[in-house]
Amino acid sequence: MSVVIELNDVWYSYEKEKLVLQGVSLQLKQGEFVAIIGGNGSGKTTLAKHCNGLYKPTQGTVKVNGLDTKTMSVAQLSRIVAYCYQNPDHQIFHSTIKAEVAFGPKNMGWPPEKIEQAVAEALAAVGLSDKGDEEPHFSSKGTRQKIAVASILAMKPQVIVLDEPTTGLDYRGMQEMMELVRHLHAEGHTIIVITHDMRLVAEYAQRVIVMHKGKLLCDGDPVHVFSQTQVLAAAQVEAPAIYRFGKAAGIDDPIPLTLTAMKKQVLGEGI
Amino acid sequence: MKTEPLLRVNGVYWHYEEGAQSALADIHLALYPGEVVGVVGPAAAGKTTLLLTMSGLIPANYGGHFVGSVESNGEQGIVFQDPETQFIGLTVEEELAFSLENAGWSDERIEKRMAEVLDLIGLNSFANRSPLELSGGEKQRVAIASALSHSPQVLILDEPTSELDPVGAREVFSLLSRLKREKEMTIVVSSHATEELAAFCDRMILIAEGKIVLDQPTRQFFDQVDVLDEHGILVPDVIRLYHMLCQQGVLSASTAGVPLTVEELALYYKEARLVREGSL
Amino acid sequence: MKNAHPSYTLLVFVLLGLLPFLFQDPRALIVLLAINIALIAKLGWERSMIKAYILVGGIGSCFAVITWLPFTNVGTPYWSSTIPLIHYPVQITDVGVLWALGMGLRLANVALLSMYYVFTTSPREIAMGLRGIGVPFSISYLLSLIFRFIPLVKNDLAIIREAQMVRGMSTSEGNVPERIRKYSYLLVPLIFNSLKRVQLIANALDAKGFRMRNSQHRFYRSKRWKKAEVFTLVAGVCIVSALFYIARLHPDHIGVLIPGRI
Amino acid sequence: MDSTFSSRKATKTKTLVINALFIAFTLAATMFINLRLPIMGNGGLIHLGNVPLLIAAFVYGRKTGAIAGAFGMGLFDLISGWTAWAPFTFVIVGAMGYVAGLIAEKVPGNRVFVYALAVAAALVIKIVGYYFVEVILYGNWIQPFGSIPGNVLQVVVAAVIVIPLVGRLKKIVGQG
Ligand SMILES: Nc1ncnc2c1ncn2[C@@H]1O[C@H](COP(=O)(O)OP(=O)(O)OP(=O)(O)O)[C@@H](O)[C@H]1O
Ligand SMILES: Nc1ncnc2c1ncn2[C@@H]1O[C@H](COP(=O)(O)OP(=O)(O)OP(=O)(O)O)[C@@H](O)[C@H]1O
Ligand SMILES: [Mg+2]
Ligand SMILES: [Mg+2]
Repeated sequence: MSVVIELNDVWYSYEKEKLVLQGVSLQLKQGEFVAIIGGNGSGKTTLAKHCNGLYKPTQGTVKVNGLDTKTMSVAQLSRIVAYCYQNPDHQIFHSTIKAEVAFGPKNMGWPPEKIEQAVAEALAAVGLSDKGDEEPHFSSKGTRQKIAVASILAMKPQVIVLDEPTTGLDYRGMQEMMELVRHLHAEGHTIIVITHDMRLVAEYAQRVIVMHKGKLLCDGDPVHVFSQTQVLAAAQVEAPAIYRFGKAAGIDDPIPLTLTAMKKQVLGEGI
Repeated sequence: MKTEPLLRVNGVYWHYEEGAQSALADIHLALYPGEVVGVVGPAAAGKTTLLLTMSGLIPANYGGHFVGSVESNGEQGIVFQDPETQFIGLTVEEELAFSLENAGWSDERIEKRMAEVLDLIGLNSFANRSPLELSGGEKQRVAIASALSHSPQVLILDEPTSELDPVGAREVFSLLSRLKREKEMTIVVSSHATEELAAFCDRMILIAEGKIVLDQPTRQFFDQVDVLDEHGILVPDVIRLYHMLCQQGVLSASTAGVPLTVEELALYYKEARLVREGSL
Repeated sequence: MKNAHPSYTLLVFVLLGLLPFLFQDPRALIVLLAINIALIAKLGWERSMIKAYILVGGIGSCFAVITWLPFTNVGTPYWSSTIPLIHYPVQITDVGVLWALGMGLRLANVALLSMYYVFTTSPREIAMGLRGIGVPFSISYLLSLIFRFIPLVKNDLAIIREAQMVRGMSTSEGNVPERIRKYSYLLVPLIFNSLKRVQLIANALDAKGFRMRNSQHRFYRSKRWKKAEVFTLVAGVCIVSALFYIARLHPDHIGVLIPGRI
Repeated sequence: MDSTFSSRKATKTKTLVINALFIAFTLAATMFINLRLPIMGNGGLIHLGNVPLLIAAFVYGRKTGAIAGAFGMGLFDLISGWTAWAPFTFVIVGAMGYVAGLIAEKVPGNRVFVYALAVAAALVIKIVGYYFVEVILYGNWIQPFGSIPGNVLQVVVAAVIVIPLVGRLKKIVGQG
């Protein structure tokens, strides 16, 4: 698998004294499904914004497909790495959902037929094909979140970064959103999700990155990461309930992280 | 506990001026001193609307059509989802003093009350910091303290942890637990995080399309997996696992009801294993 | 000034702000500017203020100099001409040069004082200060709310701008009409987000007992007037009045170039 | 106590907060979003402060429009050193907001036309108002003409941005 994004000793600060990223090195490969977790203010959003050139490191390099982000504009990079904001209301401004989704492709200077097709595909992917002419501001939060995803999908990016895509959604909305993300992953997109919901991490991610105070504390598959009790405690996160149950009930390693895996394990144990 | 209710909602209907249909319909409920009540429901079910009604902000602050009545024997403090926006003061101290200033308290009384409240939330050293510089969990704790500063009888919280990291959320819930334990505070909290509510609340309310569907003690409430599923409510994994294990005969249904925390389920599980091993 | 009565601080800055309007002569105004800079340096600069001051105050002053330069018809002309069509004389005279410089310095002075006051006084202190001189609570509170909103608006704008950049829009490119159109893209999300906030803030205020006309409201730790402050203010008013008399009403004007002009 | 009643739309507190918000918008747009053009008058400043002012007037009506204009731009003048203008700005721009809001509220007919009319009225107030103020401040009759192009441009730019959006903003506001 080829490396899509490579961070090499990245440092960053908004203001002089306060270092928000402190020497982060990291490689993200084509087709991965990565979750970034960590406490409030640990630098997750800042890290993610380095991947599409919105922020350029004060020290170190970020390479996307082998090219240094310092040499490219955000507009160029956003064709490769798309970033979906935490709050969809920060980006929606057109009067119809279709126009909103077409905004990105239009900026790319694509011909009209290509734009139309991209918009249709993106709307189909998020399940809003029949709502193209509605006013986006009047739809529910879940739908607005999907519009935001569609509007970056239409630019056909290789990598999709989603910053807390399920915050404020109810359980159904959250499941729909995550199934959409899983579907995008299956279609070949590289996915980076920032989230505080460990159930989702356990359920969907292949790789977990733990951030703490601007440093990368731990990087590995979910089973490995969630077994690092001390690291998690330091990073202000905690393992999903199923894992904690397994630990408390004395279930053998590796302790499963999801309901289905736990069920299998317990029944397999055949008490 | 069954004394006079602190708050009673009698047959409330509420229709927002701009709303397509009633946001609340035929709501009856009574809140007794010391109760901790969780409110869950799918998106747009009317959770926020219900809490605003209990706090008196509906109908006072909104346009719309209101039927019924809310009787209250005391004051309410309310905390909203996004802590940043609800801060009025520029320092923690200003924030806590705001409601007391509006009530015209003297400096000595304000000072005394502020010290108490800061002590309660465990942020003594933060009095002169800007609330915007704190971590997510600390911000929300300040917001809670600010709602508590005029000593309300009922504390109402609307999704207080939805933007926090797991530890921040835990901080908030452990503060709420302290309030419940030490101050016997009456608390109403809405959330999508049912796992946290299950561990914390005495009583749960399920609201859907503006109507109360379930209003029961927590254990009974979470036993109704079918109803919760039907309304798209996340049944905590612990409870799902418990039901699965019971079905498979790994556990036998407990007389105490469904387990509400990881620890409870682990205990059941270990007991069942002991029984098994003993009988072998 | 930290422990002063907020109304005292407010009034001191009002008095200081009146001084530049007493003089027209750049020589008097530059002395005043030097005094003000020294005073503010003693009170302590803020880094962010210096930048804003140079931008707003500096550019304002330069334009003041340029706009005023050709329109003074008093004094000995160095250069003169007429505006075609209307045949209105424009000229650069010795008095005109001084006048234009004076107006630029006047702006520089006032901008310095007012910006310093706003940057170093918290909205709460401004509200307390206004309350102390009899401004109704609702208006003084309105002012402190405004300053509460500005950082929120700035922050929202920054995020919205970024959110559009990541969809391939660049705000710096394009001609003026295009850039104007891009501003309208910022507006919709900005207003949508802010309005959501409005209801929340109104709820938070009301839930904490805020009322527009609240006679029992009193600021916590509000200060009492000190004798020295009252004395300084009275003295200040006397000095400003005396200077006004000397500079403006007395026949031997000090620092006045053209009598009868502000 | 059983009651049935319909409550008013905006409470006093909410109105206060909306006013504060639009003053903040106006102030921020005047201070932070400006194109500086080499045109005489008003320091050649083409700021976008009229945008929130017009939005306030069209969407929330004359009162909010007047308050946003008077306080927002008045405060800007106060802070930025054009202090001598501040009291006049308070009145002139306040009147602009009020009249624009009044026309938008009261005049029936095609909306775009009405808004354009309202902007035109506001523009007249601005030009005439500032002309006479500057005659006093500058001490001559010609120099104040220098700021007319800037004033016109500011208002026209704001109108170009605002008028197409008013309908949508009104709907969004109704929802919130
Ligand atoms: N625009 C900014 N200006 C100054 N400081 C900032 C800015 N954005 C973020 N920071 C600071 O940088 C640090 C990291 O912020 P970041 O948003 O990356 O955290 P995060 O991990 O995404 O947090 P959260 O979980 O709350 O979203 C924080 O301490 C924050 O206060
Ligand atoms: N200010 C308002 N004006 C008009 N309708 C409103 C308003 N606020 C809420 N509603 C409507 O009332 C209903 C109940 O909304 P409410 O916000 O109480 O739901 P909720 O359960 O809190 O949802 P969420 O999980 O999204 O927070 C929804 O249909 C919503 O669209
Ligand atoms: Mg973040
Ligand atoms: Mg809600």
